[in-house]
Amino acid sequence: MFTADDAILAALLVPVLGAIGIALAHRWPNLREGITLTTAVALLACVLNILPSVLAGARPTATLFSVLPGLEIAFEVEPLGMLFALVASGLWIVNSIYSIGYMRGNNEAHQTRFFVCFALALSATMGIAFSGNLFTLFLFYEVLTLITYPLVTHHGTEKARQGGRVYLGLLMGTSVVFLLPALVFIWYLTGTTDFTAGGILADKLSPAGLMGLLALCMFGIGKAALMPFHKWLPAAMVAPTPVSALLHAVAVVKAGVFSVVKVIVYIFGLDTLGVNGTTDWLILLAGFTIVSASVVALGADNLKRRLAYSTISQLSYVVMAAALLAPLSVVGATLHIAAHALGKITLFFAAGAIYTAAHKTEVSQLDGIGRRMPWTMGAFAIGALSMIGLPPAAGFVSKWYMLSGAMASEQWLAVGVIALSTLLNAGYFLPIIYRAFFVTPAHDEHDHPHGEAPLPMVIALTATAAGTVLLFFVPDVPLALAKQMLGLGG
Amino acid sequence: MSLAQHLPALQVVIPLLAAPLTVLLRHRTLAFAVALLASWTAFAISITLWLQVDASGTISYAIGNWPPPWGIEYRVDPLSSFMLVLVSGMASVVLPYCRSSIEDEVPQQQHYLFYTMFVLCLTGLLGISITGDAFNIFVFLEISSLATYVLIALGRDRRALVASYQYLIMGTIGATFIVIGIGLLYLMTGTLNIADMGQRLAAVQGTRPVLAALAFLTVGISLKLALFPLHQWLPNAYTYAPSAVSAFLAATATKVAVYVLLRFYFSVFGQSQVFGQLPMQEAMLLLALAGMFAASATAIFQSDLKRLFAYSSVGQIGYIILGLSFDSVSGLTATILHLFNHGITKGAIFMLLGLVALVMGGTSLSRVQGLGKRMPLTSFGMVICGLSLIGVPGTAGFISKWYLLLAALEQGQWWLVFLILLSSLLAVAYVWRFVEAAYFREPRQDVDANATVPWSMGVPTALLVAATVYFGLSTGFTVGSASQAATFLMGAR
Amino acid sequence: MNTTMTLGGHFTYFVTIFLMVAGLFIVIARGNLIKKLIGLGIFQTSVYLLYIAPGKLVGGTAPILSDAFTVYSSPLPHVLILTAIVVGVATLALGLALTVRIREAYDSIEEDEILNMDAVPSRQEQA
Amino acid sequence: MRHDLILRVIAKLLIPFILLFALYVQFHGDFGPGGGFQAGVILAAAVIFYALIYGLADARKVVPEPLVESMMAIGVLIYGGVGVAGLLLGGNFLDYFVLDHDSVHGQHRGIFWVEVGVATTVSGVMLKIFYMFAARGNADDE
Repeated sequence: MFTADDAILAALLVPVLGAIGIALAHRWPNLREGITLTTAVALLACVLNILPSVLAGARPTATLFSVLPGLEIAFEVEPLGMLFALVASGLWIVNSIYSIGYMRGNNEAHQTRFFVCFALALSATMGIAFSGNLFTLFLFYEVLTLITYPLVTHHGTEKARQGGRVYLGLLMGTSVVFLLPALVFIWYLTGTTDFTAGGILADKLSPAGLMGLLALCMFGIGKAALMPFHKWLPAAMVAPTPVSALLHAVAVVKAGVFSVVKVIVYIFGLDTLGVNGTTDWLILLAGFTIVSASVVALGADNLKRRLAYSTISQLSYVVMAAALLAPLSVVGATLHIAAHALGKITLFFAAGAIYTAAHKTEVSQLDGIGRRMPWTMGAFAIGALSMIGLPPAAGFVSKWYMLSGAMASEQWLAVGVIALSTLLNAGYFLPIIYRAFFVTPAHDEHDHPHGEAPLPMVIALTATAAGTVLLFFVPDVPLALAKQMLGLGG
Repeated sequence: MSLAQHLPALQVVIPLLAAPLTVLLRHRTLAFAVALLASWTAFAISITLWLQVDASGTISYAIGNWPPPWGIEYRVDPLSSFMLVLVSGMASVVLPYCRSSIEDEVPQQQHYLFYTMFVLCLTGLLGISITGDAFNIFVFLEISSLATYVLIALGRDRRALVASYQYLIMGTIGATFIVIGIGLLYLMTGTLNIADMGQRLAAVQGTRPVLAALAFLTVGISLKLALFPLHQWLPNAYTYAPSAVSAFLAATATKVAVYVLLRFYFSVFGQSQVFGQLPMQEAMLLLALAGMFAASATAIFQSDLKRLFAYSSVGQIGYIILGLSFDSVSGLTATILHLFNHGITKGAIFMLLGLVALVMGGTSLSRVQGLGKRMPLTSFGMVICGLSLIGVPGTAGFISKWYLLLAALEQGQWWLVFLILLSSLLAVAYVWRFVEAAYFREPRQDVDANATVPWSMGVPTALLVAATVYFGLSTGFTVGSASQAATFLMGAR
Repeated sequence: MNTTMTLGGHFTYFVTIFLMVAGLFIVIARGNLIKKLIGLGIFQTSVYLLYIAPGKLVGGTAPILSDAFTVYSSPLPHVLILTAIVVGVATLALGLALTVRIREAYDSIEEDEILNMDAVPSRQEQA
Repeated sequence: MRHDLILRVIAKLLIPFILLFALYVQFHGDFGPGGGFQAGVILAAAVIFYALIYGLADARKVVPEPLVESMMAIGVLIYGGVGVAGLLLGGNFLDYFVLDHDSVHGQHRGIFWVEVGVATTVSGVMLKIFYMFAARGNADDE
């Protein structure tokens, strides 16, 4: 009998087995890629297997073993983790298809290592998504950092190594220096680190202590790219595009904001935090991150850099929405994890497709490219709409909830930030679309005729763009999960 | 008459008698067999003793049937049984590794003497851990030290001789300081039995000779355990010694010295005297912190991996002493835990470096370029152990760091928490120097392409690397023993 | 008890301390490996004195039970120091053996020269 | 090596007495000052004396190096053997009392063999040290 409990462990194991298979099949690229895809589908199947019981209100659990009393490696699937797992495993399939096209199209070296690490990263992501306590989350969080390190430094050049150093240094540094003491302190206070509905810290700390602990957690989760610990994200741009997609959409930053929401909701508890305005500084900081990252993005000519700063600002939406502590805005935050994942992966896929087909990396080079790559740029446009938060894209839904939450809790500052950043988002995305479709390209000596990117890439980016639109029209499942998380009723 | 009740004596006597046997046999294979048998028997005995102590408490054994405090007493309590397991366990793992490892590192006609010295060193370390007699500690300390000097001098490089000489000078000064300390205590109490000494000391608490003894013992033992800034002998000794010796020493020698410190502090002086009469807490704290930062920072700039990890050892000893300076049960637990966890981690690292030296022809950073390709398993093992040094969850190092943080939190010293973690970032830096060399550079052309790792070296190494992970996930044995020992020590007086 | 008495009573301690400091000074201040070992020997000797001297009681005799004597010297320090002497001899022998090997390898027994000799080739190695 | 007749003759005369004195010190150690340690050193001194007068090569013929090394080992084994014997006869390790029918005799027997072990090892070690240092540097001459 394959229960939901078994499916948790299966979801962790399947990518690992897949990685072993990929490593063994390194001589036969077709077989290797076949294994990657099979594994991705199998993983999604495992995750889907858990979905019905979670929707029905059950909480599948699995405990591996206990490291110390009250400190065990345990898993418990709750709605938020379910959503994250769904997004990650679903996007992995698309990403795999895309990666195959990209890696082959660009004749990248070390493809086996790439796919092995990718699969292992997914296993770590599943661990984060399903973690039943902060310790397990921390464990897999570190594993994810380490596993993605070879991916970031894939090219092995001096620049890649420097990017890798910043990546590893910041992520590892923040998690060890801030998150670990927070973890130890929480355990010291409560004797547990279990994620519990309503939080575990009620009446344990003074408001100042609570604020300090929250700060430790928020800065400790460096993957959420809260300023001033956001530098790793642009630095990691040296990686191949599928890796950027993994970082920005599938796993890493999502793991960051996921952890933020999870810690705020299940460790601190909305009610505990809500009493004294402990999160005001966080709203301010997140708002500042949103606006300033958008401004940087506005000035960036390199497409991937612009997207990276866009990610930083979008992540802070989630952090801010969670910090608002209003149930509606937390629902928005949850939705935004999914919406941003779909939208941003589309954008990165498009950027990679442009690079593969036309070898262009700067925004200023994109004049008229929409005519040569209509599918790619069409998808890009949809992704951009989602980022700005316009219908008919998923970003609209999540932004709607966030705004409602902010208004309901009368946080006018947050409302203002969201409005301002929407303008800024439009300011840095719309010109790209305009250039691509309406500006006639200047004749360039180096330009060479090209059409669309390789087929797998186009399929992938079209699929995610379609997903973005679909999520706008039928946000049922994520919405149901988000509401269930807060006990609002499906 | 069951043999079981003589296990405390046999623990030391079996390796002690194995030593002359290896000399008599004069044949390297036979000598190896005897040494192996002795260390495995010792390991079995130590586990039995641990179980006995765990079940029924402290065991006392009177040598020659002269009852303590007149005769020499062997005393197995929770702490010493834990140390016995660590020391004999490491010897059991390192010895099989030795056989192939010393093949081209030590001249063949000296192989049997290598085993003699190894077993003598083991005897000494086991003796220190088990004896309940203060002067006996000194004797066993010198047995193990003298054997260690010889083992280090067996290194291939001529600098091994200088390293050994320097260690001899420093080590002897340390040992002599220890005898002076013991002598002063003997003058004040008229006994050499540790338990008896502890009781009688209460009458003369705080007098000047006793405080002088405390100071002499602290300095002497600190020399032996390479507490910063008394660590100068260590990097050279570890760097130029044969790989197997580095592995065994790194895992046990300094750790046993820490044991001696704990023994004198808690069983003889008692914590009220150590931490109450002299500002030991502050001194230890400062030195530990200085070691954690200065030595780890020095490690980052080394160009030879053995030296790099030798400096890292000095830094890690800082953590061990830091736990001690908290003067609390959880701090002491952290100390004892880190003793063990760092022992197996560092042992594994030096064994891995031995494999690297064998295949790549050296351990300098420029030599290990492309190790990730040439020896994927070895470099993976290095990464795991490196992570344990950093204290990443899932490895043994994490558990001890966890307790250290917990102890710091108990004291409400937040700044210490951050300092501990900042210093782990230094560990990230030096471990990553290895990672970048191993994974991002192409292998050198002059590396022998046919050299392989013999299984007799590979298996023990793998075992130890696995132990590093195992003790990071299953902590029943380590945390259980450590907290029991810590409680025992704190409650001893 | 007047000052002279105290000084006299503590006579052995002064000798001990003098030997101790002198030995340690030689170990630290001399670069010659043999002289260092001599210093080490003196340093260790001071400890022998530290143990032996208090064991002797004025008017005491060897601890052989007899009706004629009531005051005995303690034999235990002698036994301990016998052990310590053996250890000292072993250390000295090993130290000298090392010195001989060092001289064979470096053709010098001056510490600074030896350290210089190693510093140079290692730099070339790196270059 | 110079053939110094007077030295050679005196050495030949003296060495037996030195050996005899070593044995006296050894066996009288039970009752008076003396014992294995001193005896071992005197024993070794006799051989060293011989080596000084007759040359290292001749001394090595009389007391070959492997024998010296074995003496070091055997001595420790004898000492340890006494301990183990006590253990096997039902006492603790190094328990002398059980070595004979009554405890005083047992003590005699125990200390006798222990002293024999000590003497063997000490003379072995002394000779070994002497041989090793003496052989250094002269390796070319021989």
